[in-house]
Amino acid sequence: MENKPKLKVAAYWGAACGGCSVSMLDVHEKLFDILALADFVFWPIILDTKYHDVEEMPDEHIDVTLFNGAVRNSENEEMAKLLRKKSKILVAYGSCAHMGGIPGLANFFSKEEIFKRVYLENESTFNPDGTVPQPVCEVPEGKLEIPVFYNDVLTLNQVVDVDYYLPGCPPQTERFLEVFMAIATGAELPPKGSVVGARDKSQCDECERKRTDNKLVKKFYRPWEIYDDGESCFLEQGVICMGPSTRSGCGVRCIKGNAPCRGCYGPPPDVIDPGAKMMSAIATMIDAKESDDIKKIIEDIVDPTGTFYRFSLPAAILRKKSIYEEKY
Amino acid sequence: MKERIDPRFYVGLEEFGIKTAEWNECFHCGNCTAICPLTEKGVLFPRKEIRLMQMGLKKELHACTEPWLCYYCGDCSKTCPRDANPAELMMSLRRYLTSVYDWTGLARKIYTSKIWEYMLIFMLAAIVLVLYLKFTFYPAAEGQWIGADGGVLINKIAPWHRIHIGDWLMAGFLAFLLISNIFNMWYKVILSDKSVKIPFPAYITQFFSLVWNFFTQQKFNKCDDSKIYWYLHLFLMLSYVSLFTIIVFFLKWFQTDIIHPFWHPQRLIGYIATTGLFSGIFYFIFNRFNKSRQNSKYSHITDWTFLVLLFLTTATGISLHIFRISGMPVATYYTYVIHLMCLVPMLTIEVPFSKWSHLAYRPFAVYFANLKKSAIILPKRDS
Amino acid sequence: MEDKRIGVYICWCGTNIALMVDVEKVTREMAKIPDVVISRDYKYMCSDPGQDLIIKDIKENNLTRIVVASCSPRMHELTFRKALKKAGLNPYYFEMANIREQDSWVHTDRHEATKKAEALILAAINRVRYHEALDSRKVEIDPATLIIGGGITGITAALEIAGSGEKVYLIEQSDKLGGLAAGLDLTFPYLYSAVQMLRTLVRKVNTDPDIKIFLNSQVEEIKGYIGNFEAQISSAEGKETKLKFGNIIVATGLKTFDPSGMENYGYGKFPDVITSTEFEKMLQDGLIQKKNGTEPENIAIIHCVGSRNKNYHEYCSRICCSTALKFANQVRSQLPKANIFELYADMRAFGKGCEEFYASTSRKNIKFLMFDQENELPRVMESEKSDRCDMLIELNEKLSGKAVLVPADLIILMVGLEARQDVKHVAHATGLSICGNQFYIEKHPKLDPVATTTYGVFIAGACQAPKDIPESVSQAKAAAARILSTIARGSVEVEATTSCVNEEICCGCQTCIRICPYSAISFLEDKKVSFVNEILCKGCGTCGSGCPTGAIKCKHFTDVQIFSEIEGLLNMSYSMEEIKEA
Amino acid sequence: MEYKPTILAFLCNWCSYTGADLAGTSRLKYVPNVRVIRVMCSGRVETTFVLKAFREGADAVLICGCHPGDCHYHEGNYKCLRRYLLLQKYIQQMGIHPDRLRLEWVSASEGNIFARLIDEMTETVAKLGPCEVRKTMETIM
Repeated sequence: MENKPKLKVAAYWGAACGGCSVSMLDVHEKLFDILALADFVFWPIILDTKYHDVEEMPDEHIDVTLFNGAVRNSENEEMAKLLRKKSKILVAYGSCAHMGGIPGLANFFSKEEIFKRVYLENESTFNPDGTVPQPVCEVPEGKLEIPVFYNDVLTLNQVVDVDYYLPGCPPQTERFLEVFMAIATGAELPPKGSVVGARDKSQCDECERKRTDNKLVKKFYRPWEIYDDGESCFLEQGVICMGPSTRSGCGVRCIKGNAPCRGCYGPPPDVIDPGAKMMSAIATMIDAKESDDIKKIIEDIVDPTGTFYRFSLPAAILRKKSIYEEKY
Repeated sequence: MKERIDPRFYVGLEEFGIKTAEWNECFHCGNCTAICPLTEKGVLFPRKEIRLMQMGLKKELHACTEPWLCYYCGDCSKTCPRDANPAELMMSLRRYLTSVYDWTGLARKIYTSKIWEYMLIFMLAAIVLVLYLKFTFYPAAEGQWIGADGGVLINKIAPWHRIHIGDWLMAGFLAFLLISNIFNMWYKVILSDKSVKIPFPAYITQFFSLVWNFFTQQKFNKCDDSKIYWYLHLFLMLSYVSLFTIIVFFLKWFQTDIIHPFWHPQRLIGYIATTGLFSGIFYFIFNRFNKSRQNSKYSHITDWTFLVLLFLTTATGISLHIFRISGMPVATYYTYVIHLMCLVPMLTIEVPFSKWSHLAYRPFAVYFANLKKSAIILPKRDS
Repeated sequence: MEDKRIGVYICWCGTNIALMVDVEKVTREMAKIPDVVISRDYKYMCSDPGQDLIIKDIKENNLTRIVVASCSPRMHELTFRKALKKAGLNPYYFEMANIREQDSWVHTDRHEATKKAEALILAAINRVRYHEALDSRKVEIDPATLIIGGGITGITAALEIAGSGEKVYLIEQSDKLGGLAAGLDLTFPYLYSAVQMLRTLVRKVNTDPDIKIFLNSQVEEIKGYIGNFEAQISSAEGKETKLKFGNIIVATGLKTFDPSGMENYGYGKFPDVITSTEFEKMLQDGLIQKKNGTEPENIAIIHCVGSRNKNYHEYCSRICCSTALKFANQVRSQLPKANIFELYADMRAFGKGCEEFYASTSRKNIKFLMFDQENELPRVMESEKSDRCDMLIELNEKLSGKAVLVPADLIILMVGLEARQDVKHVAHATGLSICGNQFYIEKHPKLDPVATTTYGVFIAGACQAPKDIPESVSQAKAAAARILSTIARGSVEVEATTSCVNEEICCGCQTCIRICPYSAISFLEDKKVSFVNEILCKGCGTCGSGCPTGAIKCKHFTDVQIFSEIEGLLNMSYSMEEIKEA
Repeated sequence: MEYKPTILAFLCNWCSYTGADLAGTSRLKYVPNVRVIRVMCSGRVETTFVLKAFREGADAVLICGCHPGDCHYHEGNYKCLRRYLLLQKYIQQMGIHPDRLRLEWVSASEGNIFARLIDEMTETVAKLGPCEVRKTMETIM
């Protein structure tokens, strides 16, 4: 046991909020168990290792890399590629790396639109000369380079080959631990490409709310529009809940907190596009036959994309808004 | 005003040769119209007439000129898939229309009853006989009846001016009837047809067609397969017309005591005309007997009467001539009266009331048809 | 997964396909597609030699998937599945590309049509890769039969089936058997008495122990599937009966058209304008007379009332012309002096003895007057005293082109046939489809006229389209024969393309349960998952697209199968785009 | 060469597919731009299929089912209608022109209607020009 070499672990974040890192740090005292089994060779938010240190590592030097966050700019991509090269196992950690996550909703807009909004139109920004970031700019001191901001938000597996996906926004610390321990203790690993730290069955399986087969909806509500009775199925109350097409594993946290599931844990196996699946299902629940009545009911689904693709837009079949938007 | 359908219209028309069993079979495939060499835009017979018969549209039928434009080549009857025999219907319609035009009503009587026809013939013959006996002289033994050239002095027996008076009376009578009937025809064909309005000038411009068709009957020519029929018909017609005019207007020149040399026009014309008549008559009789031609398959009684009378007239006419030049006064005397007893009924019955009238109605029909064509067609349906 | 060895067979269908699609070229192209082992073209794939060709290839080159590009799968899918079965291959390892009905017959540009054929076939190849072996299930047949409609068709069918000792339930909505035929006096063209004919039949039905008759009753709803139907019959007195049976014959017939809507005929306005049905009644009572009891002098019979007219029904009701001729005959023999007019649009005296009937009738001084459906229809008007008749009919006579007046004292409207009001109800209860004219759709207009697309449900008689008595009777007997044969066999095979639930995935959200129109899906409380009763399932697949977890699989129409089809169709069309750009 | 759009059509087996076959058997002519996928019921047509079709480069997607009330499976077509209306809202959000997705009722007897529908739809889509979804998805930067 003693002479067994420690696991070399790296963690990195791309376009992320930091929640994932926090979810890892939430292990609390379990940290000791981890450190007993593993050395962190690269983890920018807690270690002062530099990119070039990674570059200098031999290929496949790292045993496991936990990559969280989506790929948004050249730096993210570069690092993803680098870490892929240097690691035996690359895990897409959290919704952003898995399906694009919240940042993925930026795929609604082109780079130009985003810059315009953020640097020029933003009410709290004072930018009289209308400066926008340039990849390269000359300053008296010399040439400054910053990463190139891409037009799209990409999932990790859209730029590099990914071994496992650990879904969640953020992944539940327990799930992280389970997975980590499994890898560390050299337990038998599932086939490459599988989702770990989540169950095949979706939320409802764990959900304790009362369900009937009566899923006919006359009006859709957004969570704050109704008094949730706290016990009957959200869908049956007319609140869109992504639970049915979202893996369980989080311990139905949101629902337990009386908020409908938003789908951060991603689709069950065989579902290519959870948003579409859910749309399909929700539509069949509409309790009307005349187009106009149906339209009226649908009006209450204010933002279909935001609702059904909150965490998965970049991974969806239509992973972004058509850049050649059609006027009508 | 829309005409009302009369399902009983056909009743009593059988006598004219209108065979219901035949035309009723027609289901309007239109073969007859297609095959007819005379069909042209606006003149779509015989299907039209059949339909009018079937529907019993009397007025419409009376306004038809088509029957007169048909010369009975019989192609329609040959091609008819239902044996509706359109050609014969057209023939019968001509008889019917003749009776329609005739205001005296005699024509209908003559066509529909033999008794009437023969009665009239004999009555007229009788009148002629009486008048003849009264105004002519029997060549008795005493007195000179033979001329220097050995010919009978015919004007001593039946003086030409006396005969002439008879001629004129008859001719006048015929002319009056015929013309009044033609007016009647005009009324029925042109006036009562509200759908057309004839501009007056047309009457003049179209007049030529009347004359032209009277003499040439070129339409007739168009439809016959064997030319011979048309030639003979024309020959007969011309001979008849020439003799008629000579007798009615130039009897003095025609009925002479001296015998002219053979080449003298008086004799020559006589002979040619006689040949014309004979050849025609024999040809027609022959046809009606062996029914080889479509148009002679079915013979109405009046067709025969006409031919027989015409034959007798011609025969007596020529024999009268022979007896005269060979100087046989008594024979001449009797032949002459028989000749008149055939001629007068023949003309009086046939010309205004019966078959012979077609010599007037046909060209007039063409005339009227042309008028209608030249007329502005007003909207057919009155709404 | 076993390796896919695909055989592609492209049919010429004589010249039907080959004329517009370059079959040889397509065959060559398809041979290049990966996994395609054999690509052949043949004059008539559906012919026996054509099928043998496939069977031979399967055996010799152990093909595992077959694609046939020919006519519509609705035409021959079963034929070829049988062939696969013969060859010992699962019949569902087969896919068909419709390059006739939806390609060669509808396009005029050979290049385009060929390209389309390629796309369709490629899609089929893509799809067939993902096909799974399915086994069609056998179901036992309940020997009883339900017959809806107690008209001459229903009666005949009932007698036929009961004749061979099987049970029959005969449902009639009205209070007596006989249907429309019961309203007839004589029948064309031989003028037999319909009344007598029916009386004997009805007596037989009433006395037959195997036939249970429900009068004043109708079918509420039918549950189940071929061999095992179950229905709720409710009578006028509100009596409810539950019946179990294995097959259904729908013989609901048609009803006569109501001319009140056609103001030009003044039905309802003039007392002596009556429908053919009313006139039949008059004839049954044996006296032709006007409302005021006097004898009509002019009788007009107007054809095609509500038939063959864009504003009413475009189809021909088929029985009216001959019936009208029959009327003319009957009137003529009762009133020798009467004027009889037949106002017709087209004389359609088809069928044995009918043309002769028309000919003989036309010789009885009956006036046949033609009107034009496109132009104004005949119009019935009041008449003047001077007209010496009660009414006048204004008519644009087509054959003469003249506008004329027809005198009339009694006018008979030959009303056409049209669907009954409850046609939709019955269609829903029995799962039949209705065509534009509201007639039930048969399985195949020529090759299978009494079967329908719903197993175990047959249609016979006028409910399929207007028919005269002989036609209805022969259909009744045909349907009966079909049913007797299945009863004799004792069981039938039914489609295997149903839905099923993957219990590993199903989360028990129960969304699917209400979606199923046949309540084939139930919720297993113990396992907390949904369950599909594949016997009840008719395989529409709506549950599959309603399932948010992807747990429900619609056999033979799985997501991946359809995805691969989409890719096939579009990638081909994309390469076409590139061809154009080049 | 003028632009020819590609229309992907999902037809229900009982009404619309039969109708399309009828167009064939009655030898009606229409433009060859349509590619047909047969499903048993329009109710089977899932949002995923439609999106996939656009993703794979369809210029337009047509869904045909039995007329309301005539569905062979009672109500599948209503379910389809609901999905279609929700989809319309979604694809518009994703920058796809609403005319590129259509739901039409075509009965088994409406071969002529089907033929006319294809011609007319091809015309409207051709006016819109090629659908750029596929290209959009393929370009990263």
